[in-house]
Amino acid sequence: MDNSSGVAGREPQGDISVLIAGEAGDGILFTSNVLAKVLKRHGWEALTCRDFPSNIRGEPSSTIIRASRRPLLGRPDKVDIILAFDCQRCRQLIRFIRPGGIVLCEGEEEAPCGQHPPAAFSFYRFHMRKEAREKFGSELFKNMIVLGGLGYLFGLDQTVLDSVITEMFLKKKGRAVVDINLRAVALGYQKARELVPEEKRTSLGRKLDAGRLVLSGDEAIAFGALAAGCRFFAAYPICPASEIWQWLALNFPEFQGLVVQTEDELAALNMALGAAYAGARAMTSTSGPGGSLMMEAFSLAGMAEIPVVIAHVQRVGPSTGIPTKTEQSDLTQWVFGAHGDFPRIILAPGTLEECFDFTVAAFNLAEMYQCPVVLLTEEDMGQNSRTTPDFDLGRVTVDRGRLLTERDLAGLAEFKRYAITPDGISPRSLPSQRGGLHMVEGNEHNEKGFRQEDAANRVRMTEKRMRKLETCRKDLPPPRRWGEGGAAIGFLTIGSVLGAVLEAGEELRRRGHETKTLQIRTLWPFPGREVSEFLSLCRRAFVVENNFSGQLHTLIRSQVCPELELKKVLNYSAQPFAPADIIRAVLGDRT
Amino acid sequence: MDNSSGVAGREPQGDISVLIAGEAGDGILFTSNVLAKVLKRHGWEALTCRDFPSNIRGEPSSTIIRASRRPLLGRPDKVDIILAFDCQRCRQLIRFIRPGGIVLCEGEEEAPCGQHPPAAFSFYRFHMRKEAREKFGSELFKNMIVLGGLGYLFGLDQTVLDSVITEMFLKKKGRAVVDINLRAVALGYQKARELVPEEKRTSLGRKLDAGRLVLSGDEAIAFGALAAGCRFFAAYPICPASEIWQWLALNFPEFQGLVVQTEDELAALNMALGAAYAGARAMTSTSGPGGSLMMEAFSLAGMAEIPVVIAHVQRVGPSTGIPTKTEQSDLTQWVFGAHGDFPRIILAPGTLEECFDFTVAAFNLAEMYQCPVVLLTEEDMGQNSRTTPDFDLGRVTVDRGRLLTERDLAGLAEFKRYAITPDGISPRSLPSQRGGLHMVEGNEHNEKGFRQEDAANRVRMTEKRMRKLETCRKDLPPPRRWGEGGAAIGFLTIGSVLGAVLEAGEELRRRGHETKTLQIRTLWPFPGREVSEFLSLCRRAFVVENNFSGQLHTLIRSQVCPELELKKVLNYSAQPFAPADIIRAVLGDRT
Amino acid sequence: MRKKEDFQFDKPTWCRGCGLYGVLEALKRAAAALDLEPENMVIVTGIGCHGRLNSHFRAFGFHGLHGRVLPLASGVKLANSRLTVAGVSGDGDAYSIGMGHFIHAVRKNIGLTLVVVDNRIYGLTQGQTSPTSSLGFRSISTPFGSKEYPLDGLKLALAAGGSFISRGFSGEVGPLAGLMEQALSHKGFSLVEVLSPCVTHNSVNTYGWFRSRLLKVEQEPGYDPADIRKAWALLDREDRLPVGLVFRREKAAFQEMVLEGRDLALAAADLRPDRARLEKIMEKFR
Amino acid sequence: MRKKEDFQFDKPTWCRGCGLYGVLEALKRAAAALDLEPENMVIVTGIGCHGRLNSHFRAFGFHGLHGRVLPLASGVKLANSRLTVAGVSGDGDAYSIGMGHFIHAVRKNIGLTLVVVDNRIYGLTQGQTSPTSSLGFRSISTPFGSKEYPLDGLKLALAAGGSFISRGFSGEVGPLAGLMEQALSHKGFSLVEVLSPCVTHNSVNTYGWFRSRLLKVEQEPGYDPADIRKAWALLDREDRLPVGLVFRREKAAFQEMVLEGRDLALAAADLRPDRARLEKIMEKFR
Ligand SMILES: Cc1ncc(C[n+]2csc(CCOP(=O)(O)OP(=O)(O)O)c2C)c(N)n1
Ligand SMILES: Cc1ncc(C[n+]2csc(CCOP(=O)(O)OP(=O)(O)O)c2C)c(N)n1
Ligand code: SF4
Ligand code: SF4
Ligand SMILES: [Mg+2]
Ligand SMILES: [Mg+2]
Repeated sequence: MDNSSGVAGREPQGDISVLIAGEAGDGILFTSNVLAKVLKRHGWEALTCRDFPSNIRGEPSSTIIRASRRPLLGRPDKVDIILAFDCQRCRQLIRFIRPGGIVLCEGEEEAPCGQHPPAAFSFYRFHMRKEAREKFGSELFKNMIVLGGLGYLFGLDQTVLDSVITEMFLKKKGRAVVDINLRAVALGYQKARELVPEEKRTSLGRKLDAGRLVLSGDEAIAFGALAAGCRFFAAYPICPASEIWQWLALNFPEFQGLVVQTEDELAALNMALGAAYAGARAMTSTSGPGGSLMMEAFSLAGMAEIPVVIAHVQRVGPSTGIPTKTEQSDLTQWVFGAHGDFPRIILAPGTLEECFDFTVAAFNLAEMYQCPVVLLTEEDMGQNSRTTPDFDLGRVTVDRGRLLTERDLAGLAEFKRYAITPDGISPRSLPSQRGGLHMVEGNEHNEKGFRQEDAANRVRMTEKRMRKLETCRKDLPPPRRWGEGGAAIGFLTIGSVLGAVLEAGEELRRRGHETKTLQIRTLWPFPGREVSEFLSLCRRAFVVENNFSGQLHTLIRSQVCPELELKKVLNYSAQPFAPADIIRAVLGDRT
Repeated sequence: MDNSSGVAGREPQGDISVLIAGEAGDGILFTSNVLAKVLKRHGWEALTCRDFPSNIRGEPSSTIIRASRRPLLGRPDKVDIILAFDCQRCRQLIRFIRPGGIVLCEGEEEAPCGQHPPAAFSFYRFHMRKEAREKFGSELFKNMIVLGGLGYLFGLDQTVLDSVITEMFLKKKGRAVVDINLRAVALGYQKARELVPEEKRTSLGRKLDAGRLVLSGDEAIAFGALAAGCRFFAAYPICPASEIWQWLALNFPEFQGLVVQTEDELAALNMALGAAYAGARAMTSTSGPGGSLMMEAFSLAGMAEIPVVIAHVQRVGPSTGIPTKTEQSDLTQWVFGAHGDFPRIILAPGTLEECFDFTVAAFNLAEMYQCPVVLLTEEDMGQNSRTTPDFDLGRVTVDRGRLLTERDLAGLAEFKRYAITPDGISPRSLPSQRGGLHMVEGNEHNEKGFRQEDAANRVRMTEKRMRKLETCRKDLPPPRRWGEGGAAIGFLTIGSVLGAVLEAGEELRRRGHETKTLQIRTLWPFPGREVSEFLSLCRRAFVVENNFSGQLHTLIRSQVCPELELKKVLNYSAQPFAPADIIRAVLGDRT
Repeated sequence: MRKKEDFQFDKPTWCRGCGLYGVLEALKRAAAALDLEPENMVIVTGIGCHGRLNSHFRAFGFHGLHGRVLPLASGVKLANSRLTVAGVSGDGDAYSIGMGHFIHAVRKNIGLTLVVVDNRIYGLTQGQTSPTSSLGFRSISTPFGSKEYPLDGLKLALAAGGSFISRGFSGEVGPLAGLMEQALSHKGFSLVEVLSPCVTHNSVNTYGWFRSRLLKVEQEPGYDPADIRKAWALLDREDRLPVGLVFRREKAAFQEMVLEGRDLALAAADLRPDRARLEKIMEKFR
Repeated sequence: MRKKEDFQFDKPTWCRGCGLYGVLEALKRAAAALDLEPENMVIVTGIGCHGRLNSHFRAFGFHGLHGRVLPLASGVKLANSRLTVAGVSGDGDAYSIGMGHFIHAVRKNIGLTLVVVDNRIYGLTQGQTSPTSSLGFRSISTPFGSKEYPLDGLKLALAAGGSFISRGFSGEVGPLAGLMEQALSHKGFSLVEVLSPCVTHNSVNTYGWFRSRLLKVEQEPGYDPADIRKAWALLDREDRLPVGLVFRREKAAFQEMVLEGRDLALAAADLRPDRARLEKIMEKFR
């Protein structure tokens, strides 16, 4: 490792994390995003893991920021540093400190927060708020002081920290604002150094940072949409999907794209359908209740064969649930929900690269198979920041499927929008195209698009539409295998749970248990063959997912009926998995 | 058989059916309902089977009316009589005539409709429209002439026909209208007699008609709701569920019940939730797209633990599909749809008695388990008329579950609306009750109903809610077994498909194949034990359902993972099953 | 110059005498008068008897969902603002289940024409009371008489900031076609409500009933469709049903504002990935 | 006589200075002034910062879905019309996603009070543009300025046939409480829109901004809240924001009409099956 910054301190363990704890409104999100970027610039892999209340002010709010040498991480079980804005929060969370860790808390109390054996951790009073008020005239600067303090504790290169902050403020706020912020950072660094002896801190050296990014899943999807040629986005605000919108709202104009805020989710999906029908690559995004509201138009997209992309970032349900926290409890809704049988494609990225790649794929699949495509992620993936290798922009292609040109149309004896074909895909024309006139129908219709209700036509058209589900299989992301092919223990998982599963797998290997993992990346049409194959090579199999009822488990069973007993490893605590949860389940399993 | 009317004619075969074919607007529905009632009064089992377009005028429309000695029928494969309003329709449908049958058609053409070997059937020109115009001054009377004609062809007792018509018109329209209608009936009878020789007609004798009803599933559900004490109904019009509303709109006022027409389905379910929360037994009904629109509030009902009943009468999907025809393609939506994991109970009646009984049960279950209960039927059950034994009104009970009185509340140290209990059921109070103040929350909440988002509370509350799904099992309608326990062939089916399956079973037995049937009556929580048990006693098993993708099949597999291969017998033609469809599938199955 | 026959397609199956025949005829005449190309027109319909209209109008057609004509049509218009986009909806479709979209499309002034065929009944579903049915109206949904006050779509459009608000009568196809012609040429949102008898399910609001209540605004002395207070006062009369162009104002249309400066329709965008520009965007995540 | 403290429950967690504190305070004062029993009040809230209100108001509370305050509250009222039922909603909740229900509840004149806390922003979701935000408004959802014309809920209520239409300001709790008191006593549908700053996400529509634009209707010479044309003209002014009781009329309320002659609340019905009457009903199917 290239420890170029050469700061003294405890040897980095290859893994270090800090928990910042305060209240909603404390600006913790900003701090953690800066830190993640700085860590990335140091060449480390970073993960943020937020635990925010669905409230604007005054309720407990915290984030873990983790730096590691390996990518694809889970939520850490214990942290090395806790930095708390008040004693109450500190006491609540102090159980997360690892033995020997460092706790900094601003509170006014005399005694350290939490009962602990004297040597369990080092406790310090760190007055970020007070210093901010006193030295800079506003509590707003507390986050800079925190960043400075963490800069010291992580042994970070101050120039990197400074440059990230400069980039963030210079354009929007000017030099003077940058300077005062940098002074606050410096103060924090100094104050922390005064408190914590050098040998107690960790020193994260710098490695080469090349070809890497740090961003959230929502941003990766938004960027993917832009790259895929999406130019129409209609949505209604909802956590935790709004970041897709926010990113597009900022970046679309330059690409002549349009973001429309609709009155509700019903309008959002219908508007996207209208735009897609008219020929734009169109998308909407939503979560929880918004997804339920989209079911009707989802069914229309299937019947009318409109290529539309829906990004659904799952949150804790049912109903309003916990809007700001993570869960995977809308899997079966998107696979089996909405009335009637119609073709749909459901993709579930588990890494940031997949968020980007699958979004590009989604737009192609939607047009190639003329059906709705859903990108299903979860809050943990959507809102937390992670490092990733660069997205491979060279892989971005645009395939508009059987969309005809006016010349194609002129060459046809008769244009039938819903022509029955061996692969189920019909030719498509767009409004304004000469020779392309047609009806689009949500009622059962004939090949020309006109309503027709007799049994023979009904059977033919249903089969035509559903045939696409078979035809498309070759173009869908197959499940991805991780780990040793010969391992006796198999995990099946989905989405951002992948990180925790892979990390658990490594720990289990250290403890003598080889594991392998099958990451389901296309939920529908279900990759039954690959899953059966994988299961046939497992001796024990665990389905690991973030919900109560085992929705992935249900889905797998409905499609492959394995001989093996499929065990559930569930987490419905509104928190992402920590690897320890999975390790415990495997070691505790007595079969 | 008591052939008391003593009319001459062909010996009744124990089964006879007529197909009336015309256009939308021809009044075929009225005719078939009268005929069904008359057949019932003759002591026969009757079934109507409509095939209406989703249009007001001018498109093909037809109904089969079947009379039989046995109950629980399927759509007949062939009919004994066709009565057509025009040659075009006659030609289209003539393939349904059984060899030796009778075809009456009004058309003006010279030649008989349809090509057929001379002796295949007897063809006559029957001028109901012309006669109506000429003799009664209006085509409206054509249906009375048709009824008279069928009266002759079925060898019906004219006094019964006359009295049914009299009952229908006397109160609303007066004596004079009755008389002219009866004269039209008499004319039809006479005209048919002039055309068709007595020996060609069938003579349905009269049997005892006691303790029997004739009605549709929608009416049975509406009556069940009334009996169960439902006094609040909010809905938005939609085929084929509107008949529930129409019946309630007529019958509620006398019972101080209220029907509210809402602006859409979102409002309908939310309003029913409000009324249920306030203490009324409340219900909504819908179909197809309306169900999709209700998903959001369905999830709220689960989270907030509101007892509400939703009657969903399935129609052909996806999207607007074919609104007037039958399908069972919303099964998985109600079981797995809506965002988040929450407890729900889904009942699927297969007979009219079950429509009534399960509706009563639904209101009790909703209050006992404080969750949404769905009554899932399909157009075939909802709109077609069938005969049934009387509903057992003595079985109607009202159980309001853990609803507290003010006295109960006064006795409590502290009232917790969402108290965590071993069975998951919490005490409930109503607005206006002293001591019952509480918050109802769609966000995750604590026992008092206040929003709370920490992991420990989340886990406890989720488990509490979901526990109800286990607790309720003992009160749910178990699957019902039909046929020989030892039979090698097992059918699994649902809803009104039951009739066709049982009838197919009888025919198969005649051909030497014993069968048995498991009718799934509670879709969720799924009766896994009973299904496994049944399957373990089958050598071959067929899941028979009215949809493309095999939704019941999917559900069964997801819950029981049988060793036996479950075969699909599907019908997605927008028509109910004819027993022949099932027989063909079984005989064609080569395993 | 196109003829109205250029827009005819197949024979409708509405009940004989239904007001919808008049609506279809008027729309064809208006399209012909404006010499529109069928290929540049999109007609979006809702679910109801009115929803059959675009099966018989030769243009691009989209028969969508009940109540969602406006968001669907807005998506079409925004993706390709060169198209002439009209929605055909019903009193149930636009004013009951679609009310939220109605107010917001009017407010945003999205450049669509919405024809609301108001027969004061749910025709297709066999005749239930609608939000425009009068208090006391009896139907299969309200057999003992409706207890709801009817609404006035024009008033609501006025209150929502509408820029083109008109009403016609399907019994007078000429004037109706004239309104539609103006509406289709309007840049912002244009409402053409059509009083249109349902001869099968509504025996109250017949041709005669409507005719006897019509108040032709162009015959009102001094009526000025630019005067919003006059328009309000006119609509507030309870005795009569104003028909004609009730209100009109100039107001930037949504698509003009949001698509300003774009030279291509969104739908015509070049989708080939521009690697260099994307690389630049990716820099933001470093 | 109850005191406002009788309706207080726990401490709210809104941002310091948020207008919602004023709304809560006014509602408590109004309830106390009317001497309502907490047990006979139901407060239904939508999703948004406003949705936290009933966690802090001692009465029955139902925190439902985003945009569905009115159907939920209507169900409560109709099931037990003896209850005083109030909805507390937001500009997004009532006027965006809930617009359809808003128009229809006003039209039907269902006996509820709806308090719309209008902060011209989506507060809870971190500050997106709302349907009342002005043209050009910048927020995370419209970083380059909104291209939508804002709507006026009072105008819409007037057009929908509203019978009690008022507006208050959360910076003036006394008058607001007065309006709420009248609204809660009104038999039909009553609207109390509250101009209410969001101090965290909306830096445009501050207390000062609102205050400088208020126009107090009771101080307008000759203003008559029974005159609908005056009300319309007042609301049509673009320079000022009228506050006070803008319009009121007597009009039978929905619950009065549909529940006429019933002596028991639906919720209090005797549910024991009356076998004899049911047998009689069953005869219809013979
Ligand atoms: C979501 C949804 N709810 C209900 C229906 C059933 N439905 C079909 S048409 C219609 C109303 C038709 O009334 P209107 O819009 O006035 O059209 P009209 O038939 O009178 O032209 C309804 C309720 C539906 N198709 N979709
Ligand atoms: C169906 C649905 N869509 C979106 C959301 C997300 N959401 C929560 S609050 C809110 C808007 C809040 O704005 P407003 O109603 O003005 O309330 P405020 O927070 O300003 O009081 C939204 C869009 C949701 N909860 N449900
Ligand atoms: S039912 Fe009414 S609206 Fe529908 S086609 Fe017939 S007359 Fe027209
Ligand atoms: S975000 Fe705005 S509306 Fe919400 S509590 Fe804070 S100030 Fe009030
Ligand atoms: Mg209508
Ligand atoms: Mg707001």
